[in-house]
Parts: sequence; structure tokens; C-alpha cells
Amino acid sequence: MIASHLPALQVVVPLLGAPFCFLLWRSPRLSWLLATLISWLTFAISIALLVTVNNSGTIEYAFGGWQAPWGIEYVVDQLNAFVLLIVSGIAAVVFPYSWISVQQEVELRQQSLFFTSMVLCLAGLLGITIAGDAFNLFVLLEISSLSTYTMISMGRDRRALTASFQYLIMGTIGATFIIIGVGILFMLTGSLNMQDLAQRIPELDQSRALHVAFGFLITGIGLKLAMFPLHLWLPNAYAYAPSAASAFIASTATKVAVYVMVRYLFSIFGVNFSFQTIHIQWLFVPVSLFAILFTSIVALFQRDIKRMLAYSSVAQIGYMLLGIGLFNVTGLTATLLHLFNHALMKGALFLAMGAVCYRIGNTFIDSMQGLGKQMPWTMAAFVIGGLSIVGVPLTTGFISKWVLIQAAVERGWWPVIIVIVVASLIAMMYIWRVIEAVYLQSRPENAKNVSEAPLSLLIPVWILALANLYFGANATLSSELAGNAAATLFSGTGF
Amino acid sequence: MFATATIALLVIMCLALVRAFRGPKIFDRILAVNMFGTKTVLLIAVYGFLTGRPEFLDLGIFYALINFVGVIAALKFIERLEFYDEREER
Amino acid sequence: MDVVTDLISWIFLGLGIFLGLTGAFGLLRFPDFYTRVHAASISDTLCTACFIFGLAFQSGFNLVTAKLFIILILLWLTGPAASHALVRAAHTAGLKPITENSD
Amino acid sequence: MDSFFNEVISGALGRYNYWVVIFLMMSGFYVVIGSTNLVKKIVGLNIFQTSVFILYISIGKINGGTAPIVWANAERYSNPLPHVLILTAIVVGVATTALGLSLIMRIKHAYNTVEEDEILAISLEEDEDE
Amino acid sequence: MELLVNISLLFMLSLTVIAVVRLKSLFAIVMLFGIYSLLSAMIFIALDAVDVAFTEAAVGAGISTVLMLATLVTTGRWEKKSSRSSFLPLLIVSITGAALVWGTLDMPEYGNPDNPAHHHVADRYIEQSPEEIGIPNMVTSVLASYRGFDTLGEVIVVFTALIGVLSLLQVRTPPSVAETPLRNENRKLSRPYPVLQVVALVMMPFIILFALYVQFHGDFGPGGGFQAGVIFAVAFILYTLTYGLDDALALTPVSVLKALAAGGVLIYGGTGVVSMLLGGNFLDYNVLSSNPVSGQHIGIIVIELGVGITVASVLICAFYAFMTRALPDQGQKG
Repeated sequence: MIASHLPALQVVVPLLGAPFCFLLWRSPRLSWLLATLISWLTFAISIALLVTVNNSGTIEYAFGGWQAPWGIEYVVDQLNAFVLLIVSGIAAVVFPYSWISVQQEVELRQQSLFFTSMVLCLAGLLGITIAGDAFNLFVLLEISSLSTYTMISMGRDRRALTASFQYLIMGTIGATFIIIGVGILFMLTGSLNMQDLAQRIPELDQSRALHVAFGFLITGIGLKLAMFPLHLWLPNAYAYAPSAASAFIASTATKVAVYVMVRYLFSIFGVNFSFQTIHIQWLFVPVSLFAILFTSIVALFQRDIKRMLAYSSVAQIGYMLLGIGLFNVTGLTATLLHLFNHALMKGALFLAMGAVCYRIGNTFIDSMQGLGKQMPWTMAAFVIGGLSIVGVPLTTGFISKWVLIQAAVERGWWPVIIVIVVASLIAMMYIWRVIEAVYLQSRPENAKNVSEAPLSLLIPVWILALANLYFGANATLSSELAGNAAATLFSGTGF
Repeated sequence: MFATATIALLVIMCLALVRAFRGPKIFDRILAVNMFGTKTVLLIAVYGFLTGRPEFLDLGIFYALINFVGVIAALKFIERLEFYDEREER
Repeated sequence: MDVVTDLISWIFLGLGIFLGLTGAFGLLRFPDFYTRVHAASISDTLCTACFIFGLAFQSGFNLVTAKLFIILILLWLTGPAASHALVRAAHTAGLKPITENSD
Repeated sequence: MDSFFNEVISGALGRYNYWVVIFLMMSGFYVVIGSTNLVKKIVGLNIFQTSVFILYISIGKINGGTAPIVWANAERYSNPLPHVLILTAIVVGVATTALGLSLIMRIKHAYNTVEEDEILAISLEEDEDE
Repeated sequence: MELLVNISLLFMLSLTVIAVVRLKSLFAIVMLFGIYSLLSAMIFIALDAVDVAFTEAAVGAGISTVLMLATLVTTGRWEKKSSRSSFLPLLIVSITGAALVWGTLDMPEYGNPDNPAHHHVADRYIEQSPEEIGIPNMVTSVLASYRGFDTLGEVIVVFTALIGVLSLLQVRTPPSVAETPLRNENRKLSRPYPVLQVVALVMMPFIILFALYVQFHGDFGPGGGFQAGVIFAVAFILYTLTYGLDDALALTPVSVLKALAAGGVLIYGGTGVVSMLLGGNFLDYNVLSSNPVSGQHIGIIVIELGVGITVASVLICAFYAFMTRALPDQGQKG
């Protein structure tokens, strides 16, 4: 009986767990324990969902028992089962980690609120991923956004407040653009259900109103996923948020937004409309190439490593959009693979930075000098994550870049390959800066000596670092999942 | 009959709106908003009769309430503003 | 019968419209805040009553009339209270009325 | 020629509502991105969203329809679905507003200003100091 | 006639928005936003959306305006002249607006009964919901049953906002009995409005009665849990404004409000879980009773109650937090 309710439970468990977390406000430890339990439970559910989808195909779940276009429906297919797994998997690693980190970085009064926000954010992100209804997606998007603003604002630096405010403004503009787009779609078709929309849109492909709706949706989602010129909120938000929050948001939120983009482009508007009527690739390819180069260079000049990683995230989002823009199955596979791989590497890097922050109080490159000897395990994990960003063979980063290059070769777009290679070199430079400071320089005399991070921080960091290595060496599982999903999307039978 | 009343109310609302734009003092604006609110309540009532479905008067009751609370809140918070400030409001 | 109630409604609504417009013009044309309050609040109270009575004659005795009178009572309660508070706040804030000598 | 004008007029009558709403939306949007005061930005955001709500409700309006609550004399009802969506959206809007305003209060406390330019200047200085 | 009302309301809205763009006095801007919200609520009535009008007035002219005013107390009420050029924003806005206007040329005509938006999903709501759900207000049917999960999401959004507000702003703990002398001292300094206090006290019970009416009458007319929750909150806001925060806190302690906020969400979610346990899908009210229609009835009443409880307690709590910041020294009466 439970099996048939899995899609609902995936979201309902964290959604209803959050009030309980909140009710435990007197004891942050209990709310953290509950949050961790919830994250593991959702991870288990998402594994079960993935297995079911692979065995028996797409699952649909009608809320309230009302059939699809009338009621709200959840649809799990290969694509979003994969994304669900990423989100809940990262949550299952970050939530246990958060206790110690939050102890140090967040005021006691706010701690249980922080854990509640994390659970709400998880619920929202999972909901966005699984929703089969365009408006329900907006509601869940707002749940995740509001809780994200809250988490960011809890950072110790006062700039966390302004970062959160900036994100609030831009995020709300994005969300409003999305509802304008959905409104126009509703006006033209009379439906909000994604599958239903997908069936009705091809008849309308010459309608100017549909083109406008497309523009608004892409801009709105673009704001949420920090598509290049709209990325201004991201670096500050990631840099000043508490470490646990940065790690969680950086490795899940933008991924989910990329998923929504893919869903809209391929499943709802359809390949023909997005790529042959509108030619969205001519927007995505130049923008993402520029983004990759530009933000990688900006990352070179950051003193705060969290900020550097944030800029690198914008560049990585560029890779994902590039994969979409290449407009072939391999390109889309690269995007989806990178979704997964980037979650692993950014998760590992941000968690390692959280461990550093726990010991030395900040993440500036000059206060990390010589840390390699004092925190060997943390820094080793950082190096693995860094190599993965660069795309060194045997790490996950290599796999997705390799597939991306293959896709470019299929298209015959050599300049794209050059940009990827150059950007990888720049990435090597900014990672090298850290490695140099950490390993080759000695600890300054006046710097306080620190010891290795506690095990409860180290274990989650290493889980993700090892995952980087494992999925780098043996990518059959992840590429199979991504490849299947990409092929389904391209065949036009998405959902 | 109701049409005339509706038009008259709309005119009155426009006039109150002008006062709300012009100020010049905060209190003038609050006064205008208050008048605007009461006229909205009446408009709801009249419009209900105009369209033949007057049962939505609950809305009118609620607007009257909200309007009052809004004005009180404005006054309450004004006490705290540095408003011996003699600047004319733009 | 209908003609009589219509006529009464007309008279009330007409009076209400007249009072409302007077108040609005006073609000717009009077020279300072205190005179404007005077114009707006006094005419408002009777204007509301006229409108409500006018409408009540149209609806007959039912739930709608009851609601109309609830609105009337509410506006009668809140309107003067708000005006009072407004003037008081303005006075404590040091807003001076225009007198013959000023200017 | 005549038929062309007729078409233009009927087209305009069928769309004036959208056009005004677009004007309102864009004014609100302009206040959000054009002003530097944080409170004004939030007001602009609210105006922007409220105008989008009017757009939705305009989509749901049917000429000659009445409010979608069963009524014996009704010929037809307006579309209830946009109403439901907007009820939800309004609530989401107020939640965002409350959060944004409390952020502003904290920002004022931390920076002693709510002008974006000044905050930016202070932040830049801080970045250099580090 | 409806056209005339519609056009003049749109005209007034445009005027208001132009004034908002041009004014520098934040206080005036917030007051005008209150007007804007009332006007748009009026338009919603003219466009047959009575439930939306109810909510918009409650939220825009009520809660948002009050919260904005409270913010202004701490931030000051003048916008500084900015040196930044307004060219880029103007450009972005013009492009966006032009795109939208271009899009309207292919949009279905306003108000046309044959528009696609009215003929796919909406038909069933209008034709069958009175039988399937058994309540006359179709908006409530769709809100609470067909799209019940959206509404659960909405309640969670409100709850999330509470988390955010509480983490950013702390609600003051009311002074204990030992501090009472100090309190009396303060009381002399304040300026009480006895007239308002009496009016507020007279109104309180009626407002709460009205809230209950809106809560339980939502199936038949405009209203429902959300609107009732706001009205309930407005009653306490009025009380706080006239009697001071400490008295209000004594009446409704924050810990109780927090528990109620979470409780409301759990009532809503619990209904869904119960329907799951009884063999239906999440939020399938049909299984709550032997007869589907009465099951729907029970479900809707219970979830509306959850919505009302959460909304009321969240708004009251958020307002207290804002008051604590805005009027830090004013715990006393007045």
C-alpha cells in the first residue's frame, strides 16, 4: 500500500516533518535529529522511486484522487527520479553534517529555525522536481526560495542580510515572471497540467502569445538558476550563508532549476518548438560560453574561497546550459551527468570549506596557508573536489566534460571545445592557488594552530569525495541514467 | 439609479485620490485614504445592487474594518517618525 | 408601492451623492488640514447613512438589509473615531491650523 | 479600409484591459529595479505582483458571467480556476513581503541605512578591508 | 456600465502607480499602495472574483500596509535621491512591456466566453463541482479539493515566512510582574487614545464573530480559512495598536501562537495522511465518510480550519515581531 503512495510521500514527509522540527524549538539537537531522520527517509524513498521507475515505467499520482487535468498530479519519470535522487542524496549527507557546523555559525536562538528551514527547503526542491503541474511547481518553488532566503540571512556577516535581500528581490522577480508565463499558457490552453500542456502547445506554435510565454518562463527560470547575466545574486548568497546552507543550496538548488529548464524546453514546449521555432540554442551557446570564461576568470581573483566556489558554480551552470544548447542527445546527456557530478563536487568542496570555517573561523585564502599539514584529511577531500572541477581523469568532472566534448565534436563546433579546454585550464589555476597556499606555504607564525576537523564533519566530506572518485572511475550507473533520460526527452515522448 | 450612484462614487473616489497625491502633509493623505476607503465600501454595496447580486456585502463589512485598522496603524506609527520635520512632502 | 420605495430610495441616494460630492470637494479645495477634516468627516457620516438607507429600501427586509446596517454601524463607529484620532495626532505632532493672523 | 478600422477598434476593445494591466505591471517592475530604496523596492514588488493578479483575473472573466458561486439566476459563471490560483499567489506574495520587510529592518540595524547605493559603498569598503 | 466601472478603476490604478513612481515620501508611497490594493480588490469584484477581492483587501490594504508602516518607523520615511541613472531599468522595462504587448495581439479576446481558458478544465469545476463536492462556492471547491495540494503548499509558505520572520526579528518577552513599577512609569509618558481604546474594545468581539462567520460560511459565500485567519489577526492587531504590545502578549503568548501555527499545518497535512490511511490518495476526502459528498464536506471544513489557525497565528506572531522592532520602548498602554 505504501508503495503506491511513494510519490506523495517523497514530498509530504519533509513537508509535514518541518512543523515538528519547529515545535522542538527548545532543543535544537532534537530538531536536528528529526531533520536528519527525514533526510534519510526521503533518500530511501527516492531510491525506491528510481527502482520502481526503472522497472515499471513512469508513475503518476493524483492528489485528492482527482484525475490529471482537474487535479494536481505528480509524475515521476526517469529524468526526475534521477534528480530526486541527487537532491535527497545530497540532503542525506549534508543534514548530518550540519549539526556541528551550525553550532558554531548560527546563534543558538536560530538553530532549530535553521533546521526547520533546511527541511522546508528540501521539501520545496523535491516538490519542484516531482510536480507535474505548472502552478504547483510555482508554489513549491516559493517554499524552497523563502526557506533559502531565511537560511542565507542567518550567516554571521552582515553582508548575509543584503545578500539574502538581493536574492529575495531577484528570486521573486523570477517567480513572478514564471507565473506570468504560466498565466499566458493557461490563457492559451486552459490547462495547467504539464502533460496536458505538452499536448496542446504544438497546435499553437505560431501564436505570438506563446512565444512571449516562452520568453517569460525562460527568463524566470534563468533568474532562478543564475543563468549568466542574471547570476548577480548567487556569489554573495553562497559566500555569506552558513556553510551547511551553502553546501546544500549550491549542490541542489541550481540543479533543480536546470531540471525545470530542461523540463520546460523538452517536455512541455517540446524539442520542435524550443529549438526549431525559437532557436533557443543560439541564446544558450554564446551566453554559456561567455559565462564559462568570464566567471572562471572572476573566480581567479577571489580571496574568499566560498566566493570563488560560487563563481565557479556559475561557470558550471554555463556547462549545463551549453549541453542543452548543443542540441543533441549527447549534449543533453552531458548536462544531466553534470547535474549529478557537479552536485557531488560542489557538495564536497563546500562541505570541506565548512570544516575549514569550523576550525579557523573563515575561508580566506591567506588564513588557510599551510593548513594542509594541520587538516590533512579535509584538505585532501578538497583537492579531490578541486580536481573534479578541473576535470582531471578518474574524477567525475572528467566524465561530464568528456561527454560534453563528444557532443561538440558531433556538432563539429571546434571553438566550443577550445573554450572548454581553456576554461578547464583557468579552473586548474584557481584550484592551484588554493593547493599552493595550503600545501606549499607554511603556516604563518601568528596564525593559531588548529587540529583536524571532527569526525562528524569529516565523514560527510569524505562520503562525497569518495563518490567523486567512484563515479569518476565507474560512470556506468550515472551515465546510463542520464543517457536514458536524455534519449527519452529527445524522442519527444518525455513523461 | 444605481448607475448614477456608482458614477458619483467613482467621481468622489477620484477627488479623494487627488488629495492623496497632493498631500501636502501626511495627515492629509491619511484623511484622503480614509475617505477613499469608506467610499469603496459604499461602492461595493451599490455595485452589488447594480449587478443584481447584493449578497457580497460581507466584503463591504470587511473593507470598513480594514480601512479603520489601516488608519489607526498609520497614526500609531507616525507618532514615532521624525516628523516635526517641516519639509513639505513632495 | 414600488414607485414609492423607488422614490424614497432616489431621494436618499441623491442626498447621499450630494453630501459625498460636497465632502470630496471640501477635501480638495479647503486650505488646510483641519478644515479638510471638517469637510470630509462630517459630510461622510450622513452620506454613508443616506446611501445605506437608499439601498435598504431597495432590498426589502432580508439578510442583505441586515448586512447593510452592520456596515452602517461599523462606519459610524469607525469613521468619527478615525477622524478624532487623526486630528489629535496632527495636533500633538504640532501641526498648526491656519488662523486669520497666519500668512 | 472601414473593415480594417472596425477590426482595430474591436481588437483594442478586446485587449485594453491587458494593455493597462501591462502598464501597471511594468511600472511596478520599474519601481523594483529602478529605485534604490529597499522599502520602495518591496512596494514595487507588491505592485508588480498585484498587477499580475489582475492579469490572471482578467483571463478568467467572461462577459455576462457572474461570480462562481451557485446562483439561481446565473446565465454563466466566470472561470473559477484563475481565482484559486491567485488566492494562492496572494498568500505567497504576503509571505515574501513579510520576509523582505524583516530583512530590511535588520539591514537598517546593521548598516544604518536602507539605500542600496550606500549599502553597496559600505560593502565595497568592507571587501577591500578584508 | 460594468465597462465604465472597469475602465475608471483601471484609470485610477494607473494614476496611483504613476504617483508611486514619482513620489519620494515613503510614507505617502505606502499609503498609496494601500489605495492601490483597495482599487485592485474593487476590480476583482468587478471581474467576478469576490474571494480574491476579499483576500487582496485583507493582504494588501491590511497586513502588507501595516507591516510596511511598521518598517518605515525604523527606516525613516524619505527616499534619498539616487545618483544612479535610470536608463537601464527603463530599457529593461520597456523591452519587457513591449514584448508583452506584442504577445497580446494573439491573445484570446478579453471576456469572450469561447476562450480556450474556459473550456478545458474549468467546465468541470463549474458544471460538476456542486454535485461532486456538494458546496455552492466553486472557488472553495477547487481550492480545497481539486487543487487542495496547492493550498497545503500555500499554508506551508505562510509557515515558512513565520520561520524567516522569527529568525530575523525576535518577539520581545513581556515584562514580568517585578518590572511593573517601571511599566507604570512608562505609562505616564505615553499618549493613550481613550476613544480608540473604547472603540477597539467594543469592536473586538464582533470582529472575532465575523471571523468565525467567514470561516464557516466560506462554503456558501466568499470567504474561507485564509480570509478568516486574516480577520482574526486584524482583531489582535487592532488590540495591539490601541492597548500596546505587552497587553497583547499577555493575551496571546508567543509560544502558544507558534504551537498553533505548526498545529494548523499539521491539521491540514493530517487530513491528508488520514485519507491515505483510509485507502484513498493524499487529500482524497471521499474516503473520510461512507458518502463521498459528506466526506468532501468534512475534509473541507477540517482543512479550512487548519488554514485559518495557521494564518491567524502566523500573522499575529509576525506582527508582534515587527512591533517589537518598530516600537521597542513602547510596551505600555497607548
